[in-house]
Amino acid sequence: MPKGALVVGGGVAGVQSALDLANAGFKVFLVERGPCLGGRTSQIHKIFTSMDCTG
Amino acid sequence: MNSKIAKAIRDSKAYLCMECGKCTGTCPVSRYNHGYSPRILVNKAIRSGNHDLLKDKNIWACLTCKLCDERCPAAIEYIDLTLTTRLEAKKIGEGALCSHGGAAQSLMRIMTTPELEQKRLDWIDNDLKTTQQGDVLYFVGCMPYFDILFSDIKVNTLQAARASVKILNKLGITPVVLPQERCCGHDLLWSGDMENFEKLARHNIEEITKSGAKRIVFSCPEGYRTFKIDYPRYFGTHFRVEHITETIARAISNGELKMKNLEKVVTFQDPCRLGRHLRIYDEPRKAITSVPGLQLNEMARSRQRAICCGVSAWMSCSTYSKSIQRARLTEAKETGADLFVLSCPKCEIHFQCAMSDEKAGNDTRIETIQLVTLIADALEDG
Amino acid sequence: MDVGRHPNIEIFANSEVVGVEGEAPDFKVKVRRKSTFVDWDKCTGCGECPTVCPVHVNDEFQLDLSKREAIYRRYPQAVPNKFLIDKKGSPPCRYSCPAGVNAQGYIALISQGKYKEALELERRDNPFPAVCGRVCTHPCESDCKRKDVDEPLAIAQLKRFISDREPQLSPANPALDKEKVAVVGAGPAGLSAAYFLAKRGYRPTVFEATDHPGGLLYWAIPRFRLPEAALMRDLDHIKSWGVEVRTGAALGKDFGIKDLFKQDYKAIFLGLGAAKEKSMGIDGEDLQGVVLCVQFLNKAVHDPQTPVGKRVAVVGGGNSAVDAVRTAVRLGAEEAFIVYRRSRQEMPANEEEIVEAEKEGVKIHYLTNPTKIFGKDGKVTGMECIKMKLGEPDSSGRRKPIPIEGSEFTMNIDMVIMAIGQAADVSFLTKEENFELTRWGTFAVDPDTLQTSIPGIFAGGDAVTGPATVIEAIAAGKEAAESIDRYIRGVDPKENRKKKDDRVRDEDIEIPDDIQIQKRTAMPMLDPEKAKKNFEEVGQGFSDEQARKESNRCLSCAGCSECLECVKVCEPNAIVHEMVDEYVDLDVGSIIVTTGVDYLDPTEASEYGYKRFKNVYTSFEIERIMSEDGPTAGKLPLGKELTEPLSFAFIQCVGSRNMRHDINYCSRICCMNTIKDSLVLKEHYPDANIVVFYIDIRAFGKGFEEFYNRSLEKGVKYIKGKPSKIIEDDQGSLVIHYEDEDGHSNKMLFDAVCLSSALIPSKGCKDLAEVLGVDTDEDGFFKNTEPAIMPLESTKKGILVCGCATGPKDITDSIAEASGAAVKAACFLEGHELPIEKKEIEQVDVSGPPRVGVFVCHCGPNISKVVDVKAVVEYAKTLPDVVFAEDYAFACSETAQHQIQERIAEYKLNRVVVAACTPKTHEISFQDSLTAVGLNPYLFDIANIRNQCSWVHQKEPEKATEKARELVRMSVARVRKLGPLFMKELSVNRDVAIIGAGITGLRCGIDLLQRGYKVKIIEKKEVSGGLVRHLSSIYPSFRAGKDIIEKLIKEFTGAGGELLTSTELVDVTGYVGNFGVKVKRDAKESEFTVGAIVLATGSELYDPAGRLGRDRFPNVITNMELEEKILSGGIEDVKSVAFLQCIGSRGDGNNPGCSRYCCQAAIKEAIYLKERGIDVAILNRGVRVYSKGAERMYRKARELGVLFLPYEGEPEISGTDKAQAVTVPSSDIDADITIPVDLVVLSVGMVPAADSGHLSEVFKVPRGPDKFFLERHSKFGPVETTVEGVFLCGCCQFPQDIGDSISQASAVASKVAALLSRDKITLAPITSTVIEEYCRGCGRCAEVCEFHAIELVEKEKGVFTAKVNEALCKGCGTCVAACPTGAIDLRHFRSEQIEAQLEALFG
Amino acid sequence: MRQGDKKSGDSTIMPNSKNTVTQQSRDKTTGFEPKIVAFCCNWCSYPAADGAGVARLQYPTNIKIVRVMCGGRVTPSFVLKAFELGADGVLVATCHFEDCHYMFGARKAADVHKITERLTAMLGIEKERLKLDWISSAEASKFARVAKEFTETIRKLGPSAIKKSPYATDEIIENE
Repeated sequence: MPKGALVVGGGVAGVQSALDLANAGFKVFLVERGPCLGGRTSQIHKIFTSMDCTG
Repeated sequence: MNSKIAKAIRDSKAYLCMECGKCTGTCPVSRYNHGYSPRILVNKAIRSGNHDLLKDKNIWACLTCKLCDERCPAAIEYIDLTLTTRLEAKKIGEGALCSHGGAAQSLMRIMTTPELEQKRLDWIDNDLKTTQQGDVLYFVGCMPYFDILFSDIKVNTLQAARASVKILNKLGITPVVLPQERCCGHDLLWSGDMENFEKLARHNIEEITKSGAKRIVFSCPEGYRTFKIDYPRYFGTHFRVEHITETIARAISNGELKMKNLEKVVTFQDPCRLGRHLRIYDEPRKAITSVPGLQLNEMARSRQRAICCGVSAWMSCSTYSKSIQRARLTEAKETGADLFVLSCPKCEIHFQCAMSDEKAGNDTRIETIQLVTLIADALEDG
Repeated sequence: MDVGRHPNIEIFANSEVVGVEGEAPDFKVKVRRKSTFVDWDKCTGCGECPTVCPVHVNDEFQLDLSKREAIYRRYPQAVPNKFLIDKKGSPPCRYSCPAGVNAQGYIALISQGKYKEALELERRDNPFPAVCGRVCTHPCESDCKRKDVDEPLAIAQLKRFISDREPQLSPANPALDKEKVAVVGAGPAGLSAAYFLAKRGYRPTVFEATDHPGGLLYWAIPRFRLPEAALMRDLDHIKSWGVEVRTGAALGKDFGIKDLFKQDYKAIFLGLGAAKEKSMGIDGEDLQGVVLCVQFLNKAVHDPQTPVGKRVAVVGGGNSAVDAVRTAVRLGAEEAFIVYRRSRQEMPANEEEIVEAEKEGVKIHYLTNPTKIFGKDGKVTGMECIKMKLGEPDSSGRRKPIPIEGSEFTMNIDMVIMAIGQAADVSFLTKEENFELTRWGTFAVDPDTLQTSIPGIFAGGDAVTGPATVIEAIAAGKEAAESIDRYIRGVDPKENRKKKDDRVRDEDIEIPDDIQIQKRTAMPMLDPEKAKKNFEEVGQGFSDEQARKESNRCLSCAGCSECLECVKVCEPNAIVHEMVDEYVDLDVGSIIVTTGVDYLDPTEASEYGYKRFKNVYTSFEIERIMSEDGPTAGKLPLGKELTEPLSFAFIQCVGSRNMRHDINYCSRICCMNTIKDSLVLKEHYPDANIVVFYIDIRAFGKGFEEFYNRSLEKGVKYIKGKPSKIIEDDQGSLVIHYEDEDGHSNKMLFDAVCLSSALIPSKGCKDLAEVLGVDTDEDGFFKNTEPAIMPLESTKKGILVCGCATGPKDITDSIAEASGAAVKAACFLEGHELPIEKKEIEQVDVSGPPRVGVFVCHCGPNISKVVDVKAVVEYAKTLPDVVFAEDYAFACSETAQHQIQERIAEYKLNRVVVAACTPKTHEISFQDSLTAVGLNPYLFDIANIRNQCSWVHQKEPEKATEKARELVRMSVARVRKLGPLFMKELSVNRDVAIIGAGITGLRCGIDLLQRGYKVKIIEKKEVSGGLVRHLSSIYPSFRAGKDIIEKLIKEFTGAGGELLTSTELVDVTGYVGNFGVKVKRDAKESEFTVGAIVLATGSELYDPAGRLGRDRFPNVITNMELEEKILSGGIEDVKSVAFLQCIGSRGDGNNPGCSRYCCQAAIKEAIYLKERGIDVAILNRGVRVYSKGAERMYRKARELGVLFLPYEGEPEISGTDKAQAVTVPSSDIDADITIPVDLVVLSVGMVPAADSGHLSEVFKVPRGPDKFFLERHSKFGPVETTVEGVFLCGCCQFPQDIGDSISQASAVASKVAALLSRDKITLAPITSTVIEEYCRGCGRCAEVCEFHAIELVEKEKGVFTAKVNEALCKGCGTCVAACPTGAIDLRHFRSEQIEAQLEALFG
Repeated sequence: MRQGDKKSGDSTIMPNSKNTVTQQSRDKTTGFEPKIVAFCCNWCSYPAADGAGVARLQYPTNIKIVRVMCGGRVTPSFVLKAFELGADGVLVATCHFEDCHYMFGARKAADVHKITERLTAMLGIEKERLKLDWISSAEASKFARVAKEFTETIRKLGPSAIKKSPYATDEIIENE
């Protein structure tokens, strides 16, 4: 099994680095303490300056 | 053989076709669209007249500009055959690629609705006098809608309408303008939609009779041809109809219109429907030449040899239409005219569209004006 | 969040890293996957389980402001979209019950009115609900957490309630096929053992010496406490499980142990109980009238006329004593009393039984012990007793009674009942078998397995423990059954035997602050006067409402009560309550830490009354409250109607920049967050007056200053000054005390206040750091090697840190850092790319008329509960070209997808319609299963009959079904017009061109070289290094700019990078993967192709020419010139320096934004000058130091005595030939301040580079209103541009400091690596396409296309045709709307396809 | 917010919602059920409609959604086609200007919409029958509200005048 990368933390930063590594063709293990991904950002309703949603 | 097609072949005398190919030679579309040949279509009609004719995409490419009929040694009524073929093809679900997503066709089909409360009279400025009852009716046509649909290429066809009413008022006529006038149905007929054409006709006939009008004046040649030929042919109702240029010509001959001096060189585009369909060539010219100082330089190909403005019935607008338009505009420019006089809203829209492309060179750009507007502006006030 | 579907990413939710060994690039990581109690492979996220879950707990997602069920999904769009249960351990009631009866479970079910299920659950652990409901000593109640609130729950009485209410037997179907087991003694222990053996399929036979089963329950406990009918209900239930009871069969008398084994009973359980009664051994015990308690009760139970004395004394304090005395009263004793040698607390009897007895007139003599009994002619007449006092507690923990000398007294009585306990008497067995006995004469057994000294023989109940409670006996029976089962199966009796989960920790038990006091519901009892006349049952039991009311008092201590209702309702039966944690070992090349932040709980800042006052919130709570899907759906829970406009205050820096909380940093995002919240509040409450109390408004990012101005325009007031305290006045509004701008102490009234609390390292950061072996910095965040130069590397090679783990930052910066970390992590994974398997699949022939298959989904109940799915399937069959239709429970499940694939082959389908959920969730998975069988994935459409039909029309099932039919009709109409589409592939050139050789360009180049890509840097200047080259030092390491640049250049060229200096960019052609770049170097043009382009052109500094005496005074210099002066050592003769901040930024000059770097740079320079004895004053409009370590540097500057003077307006510099003084209107005191200076430094802002306009044309990359390059999306695409394949980083995007630029450089490297890693770029086929014949070449489509994807090609002279570059086309379709002739159309969304849907809908 | 009825059969607490038809759905006066088409853009208003589903926000069944990639794709011909075929109301729902996935799609939709509005007004179609609205993917509640209000507006307006014309279309015999 080829070696992968470990990402600890499934917030917006964790998801982004996992995606970048996966798109570069590597195996990624994404470990998140909570029941799902999103971290703090999923609890945020509007984001400053662009005020769009975090969907 | 489809019975309708068989009858059309007989009526249009298509069986006389000698396959000389003169029609294909003169056809403005074939000149650019080498896949389109009226002769082959006539052969197909004569030989089989069944499915593969109706399914042939080319039947929708014809501009029905009647140039082929004009030149056909066997005097075949080719465009009547085309009309019937399209009517039959529509029944089995065939159709043309309508331009503008079929918005125009949708507009016209919506107008078949009985209780329709259109708000289409806003263009009548207060210095124009119109009425709801009277014996002379001015048929506006779809110009109010066209001006909205084509607002992006700065088209103002309604100017012709205002000019027409101004001229009629000048002649002491207060024309009836129907508030709930429907589209004459020309485009739906020529795209094979008999069902909706009939509905529009019925509504118009009912409205016009209700208004008590005896004589109908048109500024749009397509409406004029439809009322003059198609309504009587299919619905048997006869109104006295005339084109505004005929009214003007008559008024000039009995001295009712005085014109101001206008130092301009112009050339004239004969609309296919006015010219070849209805043989009206001289009246517009009479009107133009009646304006002092106006010099009319005829294009090489004018009167019955005039070339169509490239699209008919909002169908099959293509690269070939563009080439036809570019050629025609260049030809108009070459006459040295500073004004290109048109006498049909469709011509104005198609030519304006061709000229609005940023790639269109200046050799194809010329200022256009509707004939009636030219005359109305030239009228001596008072 | 498409990370959920990415094949290369394996998600471990609900898990944590517990061990890391090894060094980069091979780490061994151990991950603990906490059990979710739901099998996520089966769970489809249908959401049916929470609807039946009776337990409500605090919802952390809503910050405990609202409740959620015990089984939950964090939020509807969660990825992975699965349900789970948090279990906090065993609730106190269950933990303290010897038999582990799940009290919280059945109480929760009672609260839902599900009595039958409650009884079933109870019987899972205790076959005697009727008995225990009445006589159990209920240790659970004494441990019930509700006792800390008001009173414990009536758990036993609730148990009795369900057993009374559900009289009928639950029909057990005993398929007993296993070995025979003998049980001796039909007491609670024996019967319980038999019951649990029968449930396991064994064939138990119970041998009872007496002629009725039940043991003491039948023979000793009086009927007024335990009516026979109730006992019989439990016994009949046990028998219904196939337990055979033989009465009148006494062990040792009628049969022996050996006989049992001979009759091939494989194991024996001895539940002999402890019937032998003890006597006191005092004189006169043998007189007539002295009886033993059990014998007395036994007789009374059967004969209500049993003779009893007039004055009866009962000796003893246990339940039997109280039973005996109350029986005596009922038998007619005029006076009956208890003699007990200890005091009331030590009495083992149930408290409520003692109270009942006293109500029935029984008196109790405490601390009294009989010494002698007198009699006359053989009958009892009196008894001498002695007073006792209590000494130290004896071995049983109860205080030892000591007689008081000389306190004897006599009482005349005519009957004595001895109730001083029983003892086990198993002597008769020891002759036959050598049982090992304890010193109390009971069986010696292994405490865990209850195995006696003889293999195959087990014992439990009073015979082992001596006289104990009923529940302990039942528990023993249960354990024994488990051991017997293991013994017979030959399994090791002790190995992973399910022990009780450990007790819920007290702090985990949620007691709401506003809980109402609600005393325990009293069970109706017979009136004592009437009760003592007969043996009718005293307690009447609860009514339905009483039971429901009482059950609602339960605090659900453990959260999930394992009531198993969810199991019943889960169709794919994914819920596994017995699931345990799992450990997984992974070997990884590198680790990225992105653990994020938590919010400081501002309760410590007690002066603001958080939690004390109702309307004081933290900024994160406001975030949740103001959101539509928040606890209060976007409305402030003020608890009072707003008569006049809302008044709302924000207090900034609560905890941040505060030594007392040792938070020595700025939390960086609260200012912007407050500004955003003020705008959101204005939206919800347009006329609200909002005040923000701040120290410095730090709006330093791109577009932040304009955002701040927007808030000012909306009328939000900003007061500089931090409030001292908040008090709540009597109407409940909050009074804020603060010092206003002109120095007076002032107070203002508000309806609500929001505290912008600091961001602190997330919990568990410390131990994770230990596990990983990396250091954390003084603030507790993960330490990076060098904040400015190497922000992403931790202190250990191979471990990267990014996002808020290294310090608070906003989403844009976190994402940029995340991408940067990804590329650095990738360097450790060289050679470990995953192979992309390619297998050829034979394509289905899709020519010919359409053959449509329609598959309608139930989605469990989600669709079928409202829409009549069968009717929709039948209707689908009638639609034109539909050749097959069928429905599935879960169309997205593996099984269903296989069936669909088979149907495609079977019916030769060439079009598929699935009527189910939203295409957003499963469109891709369905398309993949189509591709797998060779059917083009674009001949497919989803009719959204769940999210847009069944879920939103639940009250109108018929109309919803009608709508579902219409939606299917529309989909079929569309799918018939769809044509096959094919992925286009573009070859990729793997070189990269970087424009600009500043520190950003170099860093990005190095990262890309390390990832194995060839890099060319194009720099127009002769010398590379940009602005950084001229910096004397870079904080916080204070290394000179030049050395850093030189090092980077060496590293770049060393790794094979090409640095083309004084090269000018001429033109760029082509598209992603194939850019043609034309450059000119000293008049020689050359061209090369690259796959991607990176813009790192940096920015220029504002030139304050002609302003502030620049032209008049030589000693008015810019901060750049100061750096050069410091490098060349030209500052000797300077005594005092004044810095002027924000020159050419924040509206000054034409740069609206804040230039972000100048405050920190000025402070660094100020420290440098101050340390050389030069006085420094910094005239500022708010100090905006935000990055890591900057706040500490700011504090150091103040310590050294640097002056920070706020100013407004235009400062005025005066002097003769040299600038000698700076006068500036000060905003604090309304006079002007003049400072003598002999050097003035203007901190100039960053402005867009002059040639950025030209570059914007060349690359067609748009520029924002501030003329800097515009990124694709501020949050989710900060380093990309709208032009595919062109990236940007550094100051050319917006002014930023070196640390941010470096992170962005690495982020770009990561994006480029991701783009170029694949040898082919696949293009989404949904793009526009032109029918050349109909194109008039009018150019309107090209004009309208934002992505420059269409250009006009001159086919012949003057004849133009539009041509779509499918690499750039994003598939929006606006060109189709602009085309007059219909020549251009958007694949998959063609006009005819949309019109077909309209005709289907209305036609 | 969850009114899901009881799944387990035997409890008598909640009647099974299948057989209770609320009064709100059948309009008391004319029993007229408007037919409305909504053009929703794939990135903003379509997910908002999905969000309304996830949050179980109820709205009338009269709205049927046609998915387009971008609001700018909706041309006057689509709207006219819908009215021609008998639609009583047409809703075009695009993104807010700053949310648009294609940067400027929403602005183009607004420009094209002006032309459509003038055409339908001239045709005599009541102005309220055609609505352009801006709904971001997070505004599920706004989508449900707009759906409800728009349906009510159309219900009050009554059926669209544009219906098949009464003239029978028997065979037309040409007379010369």
